[in-house]
Amino acid sequence: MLLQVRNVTKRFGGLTAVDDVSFDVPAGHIKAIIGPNGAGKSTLFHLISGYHPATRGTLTFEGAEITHLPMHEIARRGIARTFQTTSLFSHQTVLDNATMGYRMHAATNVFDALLRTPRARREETESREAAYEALRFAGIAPLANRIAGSIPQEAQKRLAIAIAVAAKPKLVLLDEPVAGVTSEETVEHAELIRHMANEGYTICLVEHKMTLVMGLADSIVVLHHGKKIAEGTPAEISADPAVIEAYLGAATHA
Amino acid sequence: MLRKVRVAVSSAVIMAMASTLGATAQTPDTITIGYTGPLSGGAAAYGLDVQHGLQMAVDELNAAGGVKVGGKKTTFKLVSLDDQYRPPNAVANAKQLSQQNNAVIVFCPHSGGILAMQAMNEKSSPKFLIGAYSSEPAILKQDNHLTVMTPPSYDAYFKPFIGIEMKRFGKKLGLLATTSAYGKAWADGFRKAWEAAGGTVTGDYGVDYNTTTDFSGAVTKALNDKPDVMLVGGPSQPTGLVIKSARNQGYKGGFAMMDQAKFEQVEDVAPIAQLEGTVGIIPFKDFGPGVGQFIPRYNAKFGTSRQANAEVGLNYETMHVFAAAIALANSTDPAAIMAKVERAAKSLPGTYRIADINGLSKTGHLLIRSVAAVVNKGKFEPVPVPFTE
Amino acid sequence: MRRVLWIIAAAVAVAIPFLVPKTFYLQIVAGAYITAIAVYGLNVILGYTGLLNLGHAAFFGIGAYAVALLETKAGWPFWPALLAGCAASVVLGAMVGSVSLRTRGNYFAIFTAAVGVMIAIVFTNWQELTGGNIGIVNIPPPPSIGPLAFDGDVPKYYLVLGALALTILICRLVRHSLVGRTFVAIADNEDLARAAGIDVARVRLTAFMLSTFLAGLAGGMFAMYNGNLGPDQTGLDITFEQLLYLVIGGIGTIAGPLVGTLVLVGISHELQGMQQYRFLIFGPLLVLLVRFFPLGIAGGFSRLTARWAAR
Amino acid sequence: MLEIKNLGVRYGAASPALEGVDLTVRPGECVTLLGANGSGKTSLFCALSGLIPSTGQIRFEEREIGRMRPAAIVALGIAQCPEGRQLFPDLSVEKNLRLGAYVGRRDRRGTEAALERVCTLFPDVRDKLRSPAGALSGGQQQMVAIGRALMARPKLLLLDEPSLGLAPKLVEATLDAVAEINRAGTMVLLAEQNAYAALSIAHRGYVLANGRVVLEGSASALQQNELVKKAFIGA
Amino acid sequence: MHLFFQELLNGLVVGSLYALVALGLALVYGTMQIPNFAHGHLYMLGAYVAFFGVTVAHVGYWPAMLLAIVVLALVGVVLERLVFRPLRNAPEVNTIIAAVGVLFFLQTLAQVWFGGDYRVFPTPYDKVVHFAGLVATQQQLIVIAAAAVLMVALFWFLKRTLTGATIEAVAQNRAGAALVGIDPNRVSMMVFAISAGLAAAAATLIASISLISPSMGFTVILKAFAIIVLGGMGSVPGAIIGAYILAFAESFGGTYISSNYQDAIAFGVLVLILTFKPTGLFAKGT
Repeated sequence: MLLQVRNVTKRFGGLTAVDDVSFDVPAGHIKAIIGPNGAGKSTLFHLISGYHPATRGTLTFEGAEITHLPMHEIARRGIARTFQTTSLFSHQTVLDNATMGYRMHAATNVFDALLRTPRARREETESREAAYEALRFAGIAPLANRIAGSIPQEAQKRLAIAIAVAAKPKLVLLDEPVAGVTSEETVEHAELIRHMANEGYTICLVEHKMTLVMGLADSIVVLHHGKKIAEGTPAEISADPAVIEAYLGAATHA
Repeated sequence: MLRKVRVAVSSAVIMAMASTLGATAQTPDTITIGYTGPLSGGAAAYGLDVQHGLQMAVDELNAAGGVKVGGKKTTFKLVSLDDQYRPPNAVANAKQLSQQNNAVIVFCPHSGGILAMQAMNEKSSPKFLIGAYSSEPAILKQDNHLTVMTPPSYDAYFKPFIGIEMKRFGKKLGLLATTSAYGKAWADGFRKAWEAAGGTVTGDYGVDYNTTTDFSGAVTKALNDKPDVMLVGGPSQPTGLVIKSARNQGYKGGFAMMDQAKFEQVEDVAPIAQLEGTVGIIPFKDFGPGVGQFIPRYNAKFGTSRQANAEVGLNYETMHVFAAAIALANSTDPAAIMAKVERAAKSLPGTYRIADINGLSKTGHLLIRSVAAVVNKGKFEPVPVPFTE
Repeated sequence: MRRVLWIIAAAVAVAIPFLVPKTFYLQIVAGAYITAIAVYGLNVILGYTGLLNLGHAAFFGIGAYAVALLETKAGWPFWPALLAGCAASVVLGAMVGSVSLRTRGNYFAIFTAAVGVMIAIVFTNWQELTGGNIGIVNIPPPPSIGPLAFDGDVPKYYLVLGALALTILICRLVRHSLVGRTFVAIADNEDLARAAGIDVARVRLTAFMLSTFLAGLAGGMFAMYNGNLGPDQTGLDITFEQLLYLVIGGIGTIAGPLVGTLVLVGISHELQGMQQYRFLIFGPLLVLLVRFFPLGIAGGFSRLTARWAAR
Repeated sequence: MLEIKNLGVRYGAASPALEGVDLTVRPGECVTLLGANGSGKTSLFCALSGLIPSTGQIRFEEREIGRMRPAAIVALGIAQCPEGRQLFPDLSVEKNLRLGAYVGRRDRRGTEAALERVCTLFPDVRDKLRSPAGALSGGQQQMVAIGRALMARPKLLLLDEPSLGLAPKLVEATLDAVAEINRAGTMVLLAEQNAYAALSIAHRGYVLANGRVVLEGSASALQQNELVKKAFIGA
Repeated sequence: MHLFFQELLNGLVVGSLYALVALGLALVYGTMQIPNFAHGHLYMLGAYVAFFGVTVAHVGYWPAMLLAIVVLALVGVVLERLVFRPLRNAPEVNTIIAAVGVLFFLQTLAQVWFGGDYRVFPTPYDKVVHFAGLVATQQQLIVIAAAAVLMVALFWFLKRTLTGATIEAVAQNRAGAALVGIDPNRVSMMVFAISAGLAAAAATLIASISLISPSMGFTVILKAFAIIVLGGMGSVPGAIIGAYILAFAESFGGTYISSNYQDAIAFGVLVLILTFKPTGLFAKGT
């Protein structure tokens, strides 16, 4: 099992955003986490990636506990993530963005930079190649020299994925990868995510667009008010009465 | 491409700066007197006083037709540069004044700048005379033969001050001077002299007069040890506040006041009644023979909004000494002028004698007779201060 | 093309002692170079990582006092003293940085301002060591290396120019390296940098130490060049002045610190008679710049030239 | 009556958040706005309240309000209970409510009456008047937020996802309260994810997707619509 | 023991001054997150306005204070409108840089207009009062009392009036405030007016026991920052408590430790606090 989430709880003041959630993500899997707004999906991602510390529970990645590690350490273990509102180094070039994704694999320090050591030169080349590879993977290599903040919204979303891919992670957390994207583009994005899975990345995604989720996910976890209310294949989930009620409300007329 | 513009800009600036070089060539019939001092920033008032004194002397000399050098009537020109009280700026200014304006003498009214200028003047050329307005003894110890220091060394005051205060009020001294370098040096010297005269010191309660808002705290602490005499001093007005605060808190003893504080300004804050028993340098109007005529001339030129004081007067006097020395030397060579300063000082006409001068010490100190005063029954009584060296 | 223009600028700088017969002018330019080195240091922390270190001048002071004291009191020659001065500044930078970098934004600025003022108070009050307000005078020049003597305005000018060139080289190399790109990336988006496995605290500390290194270098050169030193070079107002040069020259650019310093020192010198009044212009200018022209001269020109190039 | 024609909103260079939106709320109506996250509901509300600039026409009671400042729009009678509540957490509940009546502050008696009405509508709020708003539970804060909007005595009430983060029982209670407010004569524009619950109290509804209106109709028609079903549960 | 109480009284005077200056800084920071480095210079300007009110216009002490408050309130409004409002959405650092620009300008303006001399502010309340073995001048007692009155008045305004509540509303949630019909820009101007007015009042009060000079702002501003960090950036009661704590620390530190490093105490306290609590004391959790 690549990632194990066990009894994870997060409280902010009086509010319990994530309440005793457990699930597993096997290697090579696409796992979707769905639920209405405010259900705690993004918070769950924040816990896995170390952005927030969990109040209770444990997170295990490749058999090692990562619950209390700082965010950058978790990333170094092989968990990459994107953010809900597309988060980029928006004043840097697209290429530099992707380079930063690979940055943790390079050990270059100030002295290497000043003395132009062989290591600095080698890593410079490596980073550049890794970055280009990630950009090609995401289909935005032609934009490499543009400033990230100035490229189209859809390309920015691809760049966010490219940064994650450049980190050469084992697990990628995608937080609403297609929010605010038109339906045609959504289809293309679904292909990109599928491509990632085919390349061997394990994926965990939070998404609202059901068409995308149902088409992609191997299995789905449904959160509601911070609690896991269902888990299963897309077919199982769409037939689950608890899920339908959570989404459509108590007055189910349909 | 973008670098091109950047570089173009920087080189344009360099060129612009370079082009100013040739702009001012010296006209042979004027002698430039340089001045670098604080003309902006917190000490600007002080710097302007010095400048006014020099300007007044220069204008008077020119009005009288200047001096004769090499058989030719020569006038003076004062060029002032701001150094914001910073020694490195003073050195840069001195270099500029000497190299660009061909200044023969450069005046500077702060010890840091003077010491730095002395070091620089040893090495660079052309050489110039330094008109040092500071009572820092270290200036005289540099063995620099082109420095003329004007104000009396502060240690000259120790003996007369201690004599008066110890006799009148008692042997216990509290130190409440400002914590500037000058203030600390003063307090240290005074403490040693006091102890040598058989007194005791209750403690050091010094605070920074420039940044302290309310002196009550420091005064309370000092008074708690019941001193008979307190050493106070720093800028005049804060010194007044310290005295006033001590009197308000019931202090009946005496004050020895550092020479940085001037009675006429201290009086703006602390009325004469509160100054009873205070010894300090005499108010400017009683300085010496020339003051009586000087003050009306000064007021006519610069107005009455700023009173003439020791800074104005002594720099005025020093400038006249230098002018006379130039005439005697019949040259603008700094060493030649320096050789005549002593004679010039001794023969200075009474109208220019703000304070009495008795010549020049070997170390370059003008032997100006400073006069102290003690407030006795609401009146300033002169106290003679011996010449130092 | 760019390289050619830098070479031209360097050639002009090298030629200045031959173009100008009087050394006071060299002193002004060299003074500007020294300030520019410190401003480059400020640029590393503010321009690259977006943190305003208001105690910057205090680190300049650490470097300067270390050199001055080691030379005058311990009898060290200049070169080891300079190395020690830079090291002292970096070590103190590491100490202050490891604590202050836990704060952000305004807190960081206020924290560093307080540290800076405290250091300046120590310089002023520890008279036995620092000479108080008078400071330290008669700091000896660097010893000769073979026939090369450094006791004179022209050789000293070249030393300072060398230090400036080294500084610009350091900034260029670092800025374009992976390290420098990480600095700006963190300033741009801290959370994403963390998510990419970057140890943000460590990288920030690196930038802070590099910044204080340059401040220390500038301080050491200052002590050497002027031969005297006082606490008034280390106060908050000096940091403010350096900030002014940086903002006008262009925050975050390679040419900005030099251009801003030269332009303002040049203007200040040309306006000698207006010394008192110049901040009546510079103050509002600063406000207008951050509002309308936050990239300063260098940034503004690079934007303009980019527009020309796009045509 | 609120009439929106060809409304557009754009943040920077990105693709528009809203484009060509037409929408009306007639007197006495409760209209619901459905759509997934990021479909443009909140942008629409912000544009209506004047918090963000927009293109096109927004007319309220025959007046163009598209360029007005937020304060002027509130004064005209459009109050919003925004997403995320936007309460003043350290101020007491009472002060939060009284600030809701800021535009009508000269009418003291009206303010007192409005306060009384809010307390009657939400009895829980009356017990908490002295507590800081931030110390209340999510449901109670939602009540305060709606109450604060009502304090302005609006003619049109904008509610942006009032059920967000509330327990199912509270969702029902909240929507019941909205229905009651609407029955008392206030026009309501309600954004909801909880589609069926919202449609059960609304007269009409619009469905937004990617910043455009993709569907509109009566509440009952929308309840039966397959597209709505699909959009929300992907079935 | 007498020493202790006398120093307590002295600390109270200085604390009252610090409190009034820090309050204005805290109010502006709390409402708009602007660290106004020029605040000390507004205080300095206020002292000069009052000084000229008394010595040139001969309007008397209290009217001069009122004049200073009004003039500085206007200056505050102008600053908000011309300098700080346009930078609302700019990076925090830009706001500091702009404040430094204002500081440069005001400092130079004062020097050029008023000269660098110390000015002595005439006070009508120069008598010495003795009670319980303690000594104070009337003016010192007035500083303590007037500061207390002003603080109570400000508290009453913030807590008991609807207009005051709008300030807290804007501080806590600017968007929420706009949604209830409050104009946040007008509130910002009002806050700057109050902040500068308080500084002017503080300056007039203290000027008559101290001296006036163009550099008086510089010495007080960093202490004021130390105070508001101590009190939790932007908290009004925190600023008041912080001011008295710092004043007593200085007063007793100067008395029982060393007066030479008295000025360093404030900054030492500030550095210590931020070392152990990087977001300041009493900071709200995020």
